[in-house]
Amino acid sequence: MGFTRRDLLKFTGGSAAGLALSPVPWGLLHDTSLLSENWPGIPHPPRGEIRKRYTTCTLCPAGCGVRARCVGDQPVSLAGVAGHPSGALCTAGLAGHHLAFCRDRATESLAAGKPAAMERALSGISAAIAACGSRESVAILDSRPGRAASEVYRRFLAGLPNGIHCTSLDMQDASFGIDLENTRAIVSFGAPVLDGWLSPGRVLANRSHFQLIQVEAAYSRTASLSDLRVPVLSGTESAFAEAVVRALDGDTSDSQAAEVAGMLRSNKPAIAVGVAPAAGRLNSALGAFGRPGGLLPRRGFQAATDIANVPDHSIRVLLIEEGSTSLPWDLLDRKLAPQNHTVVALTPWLDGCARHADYVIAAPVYLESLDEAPTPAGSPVAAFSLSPALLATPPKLTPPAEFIMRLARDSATYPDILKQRVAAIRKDGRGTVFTYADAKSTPIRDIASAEDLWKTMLAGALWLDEPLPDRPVHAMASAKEAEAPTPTPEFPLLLIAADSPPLHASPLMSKLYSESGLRRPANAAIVNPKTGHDHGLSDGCRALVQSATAEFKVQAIFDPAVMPGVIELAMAGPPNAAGTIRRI
Amino acid sequence: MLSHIIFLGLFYAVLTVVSATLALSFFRAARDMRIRRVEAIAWQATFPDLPARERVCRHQFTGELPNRICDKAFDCRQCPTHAALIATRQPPEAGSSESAGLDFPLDRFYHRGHAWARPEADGTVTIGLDPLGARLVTNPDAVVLPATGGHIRVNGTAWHVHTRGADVRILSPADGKVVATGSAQKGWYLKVRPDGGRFDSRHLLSGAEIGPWITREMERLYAALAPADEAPTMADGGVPVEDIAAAYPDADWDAVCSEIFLQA
Amino acid sequence: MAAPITKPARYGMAIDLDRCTGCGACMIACAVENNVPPARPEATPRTGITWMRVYQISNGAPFPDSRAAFIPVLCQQCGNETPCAAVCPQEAVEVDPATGIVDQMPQRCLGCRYCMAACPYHARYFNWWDPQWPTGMEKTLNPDVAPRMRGVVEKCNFCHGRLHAARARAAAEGRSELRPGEYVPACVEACPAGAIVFGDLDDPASEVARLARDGHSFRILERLGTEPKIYYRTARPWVRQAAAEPARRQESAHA
Amino acid sequence: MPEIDRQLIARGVKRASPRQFLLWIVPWCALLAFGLYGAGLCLVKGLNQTNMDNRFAFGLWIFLDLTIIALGAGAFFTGFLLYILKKRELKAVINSAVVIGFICYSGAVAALLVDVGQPLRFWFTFWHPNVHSMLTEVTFCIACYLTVLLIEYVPIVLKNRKLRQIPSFLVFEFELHKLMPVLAGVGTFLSFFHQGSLGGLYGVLRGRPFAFREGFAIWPSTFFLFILSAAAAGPAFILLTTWLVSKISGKALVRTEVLPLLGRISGVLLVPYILLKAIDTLIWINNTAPARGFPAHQFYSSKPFGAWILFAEIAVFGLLPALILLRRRLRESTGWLVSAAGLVCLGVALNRFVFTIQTLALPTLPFDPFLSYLPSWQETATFLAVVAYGVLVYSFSFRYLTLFPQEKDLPC
Repeated sequence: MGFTRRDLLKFTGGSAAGLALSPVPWGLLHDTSLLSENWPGIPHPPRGEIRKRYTTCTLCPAGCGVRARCVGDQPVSLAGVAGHPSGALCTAGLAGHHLAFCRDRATESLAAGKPAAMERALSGISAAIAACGSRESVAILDSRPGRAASEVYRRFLAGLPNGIHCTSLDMQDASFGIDLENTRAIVSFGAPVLDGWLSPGRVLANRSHFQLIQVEAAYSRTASLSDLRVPVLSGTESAFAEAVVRALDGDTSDSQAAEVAGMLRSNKPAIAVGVAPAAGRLNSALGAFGRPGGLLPRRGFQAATDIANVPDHSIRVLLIEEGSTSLPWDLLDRKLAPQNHTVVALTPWLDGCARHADYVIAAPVYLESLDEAPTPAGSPVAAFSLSPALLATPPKLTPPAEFIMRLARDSATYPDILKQRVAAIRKDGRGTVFTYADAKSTPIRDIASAEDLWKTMLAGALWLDEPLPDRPVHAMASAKEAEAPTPTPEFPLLLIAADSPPLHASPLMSKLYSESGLRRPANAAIVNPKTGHDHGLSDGCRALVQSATAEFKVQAIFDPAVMPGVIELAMAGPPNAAGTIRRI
Repeated sequence: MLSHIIFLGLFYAVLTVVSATLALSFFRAARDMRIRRVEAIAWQATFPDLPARERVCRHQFTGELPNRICDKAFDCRQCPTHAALIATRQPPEAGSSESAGLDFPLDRFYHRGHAWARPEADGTVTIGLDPLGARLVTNPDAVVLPATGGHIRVNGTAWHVHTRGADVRILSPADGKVVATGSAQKGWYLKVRPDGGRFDSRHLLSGAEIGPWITREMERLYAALAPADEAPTMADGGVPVEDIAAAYPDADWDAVCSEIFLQA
Repeated sequence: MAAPITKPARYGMAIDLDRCTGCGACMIACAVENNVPPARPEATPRTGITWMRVYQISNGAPFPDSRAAFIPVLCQQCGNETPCAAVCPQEAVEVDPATGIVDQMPQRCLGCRYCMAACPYHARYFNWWDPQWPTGMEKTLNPDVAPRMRGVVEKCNFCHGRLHAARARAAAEGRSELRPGEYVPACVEACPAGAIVFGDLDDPASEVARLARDGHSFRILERLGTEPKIYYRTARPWVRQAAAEPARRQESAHA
Repeated sequence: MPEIDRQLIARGVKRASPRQFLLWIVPWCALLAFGLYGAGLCLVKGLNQTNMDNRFAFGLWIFLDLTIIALGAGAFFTGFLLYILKKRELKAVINSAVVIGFICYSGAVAALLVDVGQPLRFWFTFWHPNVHSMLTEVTFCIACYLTVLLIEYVPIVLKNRKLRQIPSFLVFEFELHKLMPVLAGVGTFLSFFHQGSLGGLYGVLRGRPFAFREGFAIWPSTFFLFILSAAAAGPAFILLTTWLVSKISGKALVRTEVLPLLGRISGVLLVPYILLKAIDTLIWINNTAPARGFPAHQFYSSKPFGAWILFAEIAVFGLLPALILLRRRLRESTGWLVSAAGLVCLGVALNRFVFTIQTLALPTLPFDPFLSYLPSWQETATFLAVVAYGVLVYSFSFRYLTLFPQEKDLPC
């Protein structure tokens, strides 16, 4: 009696039925659901003790106070500090703790693109400085004059026969405090008043008090929210400012100027901000200097040479600090000595100017090292706070100031410098200290010692100077105005900048730039539909933008709000030039 | 809550009905297998699938009825129509019916599947293949007869013949117990002792019916033998040759046998 | 963990459109709080995950009179026959009677996306990709919120993690109800303009209830009758006109 | 091999030579393989392979599912007429109808499994059902009905010439067939509900005024409209396929009166459908939509979804075929009959398209644009896989099983 096919069938059928009735199927179902919940690649957030820690944001001049929610030592979210004068955080600040994980980071120092020991870099750069000729100069491009670090740079450069401490910032805003709380009208010459200007929190908190007149060609977010939009091409702001001044004296020939003047008369006091010459001219006409609701003098202002005023082809050794590395390279290249110049980038990032640097000195990013936040832009009084590190500083990274001190053979460390700064504040004994944790203000005299002040500051605190007694101040002699580009038959349009994605920001910025369409997508050229049709474009088509010096491949986007005859380019540093666009 | 009860209630009701249906048919099938109704059911299931031309009522041959399809699966024993018509008939007289050159003795009854049954004096019934059937399966590869003592029933399989790749099952004309087995040479294949002692022949053809029936069978045979397009031709001017298969080498023999022996 | 919070609430928001500058801080704060991954390079404005999403609208006037307004849209926490909850085939959407919060349970979700079709506010988002963070960035994830797997739907739940934390705190202090402001979602906390006010709509004393009653307030698509709990306010007639009710459109289709 | 093939083919019917059959099968197999590759990509890499998005949560696949399920309704409705209302003439097509029904439903379920984001969780719906969701109703009914169709398919398979020689198979088939009316009844009940629920699926979307409809009890009007339209389209589709198969195989498969009968059934059901559809549309335009703040003209203001769609749905694909199918003389002529049936099927497809795609394309947020969507090649491939699967299953069934019992009695 062999094993027939029938037996086989019986056997399989039986076992199938048996299995179906056993717990096995349920087990399998359960496991599949578990698997679907812990798909490979779903990260498991770290657990640990939840702590609050405080620091100060150094991503922009606003110097906002930061409350960090940490798991163990790892910050998992950042928020503003209640009661801090600069209020809440901006988008970049909210995700500042992601910066450490961005691409393009410099993890160690490079010489000519190759990893190089710090010593080698030091000796190489010292040699370059030593070899500097009499007509040539050594320059440090300071991204933010007025810091203890800036003081370090000054001292170092002062020790050299031909050092220049320069910056690319327009010092107008940095030189005065702005009495935002009492002003009733702001004439902004292209300043992004509602889009990251000064301390966003502070500006927005006062938004309901002032009329906003935006003098700007681009349809920026500020312009789109302004009370009066005056489209004026860059380079002609001063002319318009003059017109407004005349209109204030009763000349009504220019209707736009007249309208502005009208608003200014009915909303006093008023100030002008933005492009320096124009704003300066208007401010003096408005008598905005040194009066409530205007521009206030404050201590601790420290000027630096505008890089634009440095003679061309004169810099032999250029040290570029983080933040300035995003400047258009051709602007800096012009200043460099024709032969054997040396460019040093003191930066955490390998892009921007670092690509042209002979030496890259890898620096830590925000939250990776102890840093400082000097007087916030527009703050009516001088101020100072520390930005304690919330993350361990990775090896092989050197803060720019630290590096310059090494270069200067200074035995002290950067923290020592900061400590001296704090000690100096305590010594002057002016002003109050606002502590983040409890949002209390204490007169500085009540703080026993410089050591205590240092500790308080490390725990998160802001020192605020006393206001200066009112006294007349004057507009500083400021930078020349940019050349107004002139359209030609070949290049009939004007290329101007639209807001563009930040070079280095949290990957979550994709929410703004690619996932929600809230911001102009990168490499977009926004034009008025009329302009578009005149140049044979259609909404959303690919196009080529050309200027005398450059070409960009872009996506054309129509927006009836954009000024006819201009192209708004959403990309890092487009030329302010005449150009044209055509479909490809 | 209530909606849950209603919804799930309906759902499970449906499931129950469906599974019950399945279970029931399984159960019934098992039972049928057990009580040996397989043969009957096989024929029951096969009959409706036969082409209409094979299912015509016997009374259509004799012209007693206009075209009528049998609805009793060729078991005239339960057919009221048949009972009514048969009443008027006289019993078959001896002799034979010469039709289409084939000799059909009238001392026996013929099944639509070309088996014949002849009641014997000793009360047994002899079963064999009629001349047409015989000519289709001359010199078969194999003949599989039921063992003596085996049981066969009307319209069930009587025996199997394998010839030229065709597996032919011959339908039984009688219910009964096999008492002896014969062979082609003997001219008969089975002797059976009918159930209940007496042999019921109401479902079988006899006498005057045979002539028209055979004529019709011949038509079907030639239709099956000859490809559809060309007209059916007779090998020897009317009388079928002894071995039809040999005469039509390119005929699909499986199809021919199925046609004549009523296989689905 | 269920803290013994006895007092039920009906949480809602009042968003001041005249204060919103479209900076997007709410979107970033939301993503940080709820472990929403950054977009894949292939992602588009229609495949990205933005529980809190700020739309830009225009008054339609041409240059130079055109002006913009920004409308933050999140799950509107519909309180009446919540469309998404009604259609989910497997109870992955749950309306908590104690808070009025419409909650999505990703680990229960099949990914049929019927709820997305049902939502009039397009406030539900599908995980088209496996969630992915740049190497090392998983360290910055919020431990109170589990990241979602590919193929499920997710949406704003008023920062449920924060509610639990607040309740736990209250329970630890033996309180049976939360103090006003003890529990606010991340977007509310983050808005630099203070445009978003959050609280219990059933508490007449709360600011959100007061704002919801004021004449400048409206709700989007109110006439659908789904009783959303997000109120919007504006003094600008054109903004209200463009945001409250569907108006005649003449835009062309674009993929 | 050809020997086995010959023994499998039912007696008394002519089938294409094995070689011809192979030539017919191969391209479809190729298509199936390609489609399975596309579907595989979607399963392995996730639904980012499709062009669906957060706004177009449903796409080609859901449209496909709704359409083929509507066309597959022929199985239940023919079964209902044959076994419950004893319309014997339909015996001629019931087997084919069952096979088509099985193909449509199994195809739809397969597509759905690719469509959901977490196929591993398909059983969740049965585990924690939300009985208030139309989708739950659909899931349950379709699952059950697919089982029923499978059971109805079994006897047809067991009747295969070779299998029937196994006595137990034959007996089981015989017993099962006797209980067919029960299954037909259950099938009718199930189909009735899920065809309706598929309509309800959209009718209940209170957030989508384009789709939302008032109704009776828990069922919106679309519930009943979908049942009617499916019942009308089912017979039409069977008519169409039968005609197509006999054209391709070059054989008469059913007696001449059968197709017109199917046509008449379709026509008779189409008339009330169109009537109700028109009334429903009027109510919707004048009350339902405006009451929810959406003037109906808006729904048709964005290209390409103009008011022409309404006209096409009701007049061209509804009234017209209905009139043709109700005129005996036109019914008798194959040309009219088949084109009318074609119109009916197209009409049902268009209706499902409008409810699936237009509903999602139209914005609800006042400040949101109209959107469009084109399926990706992976989606299209998956779609084609289902088609190829259907053709293959049907081809094999037609070759080896008896789908049209009358065929053997008809002249080749």
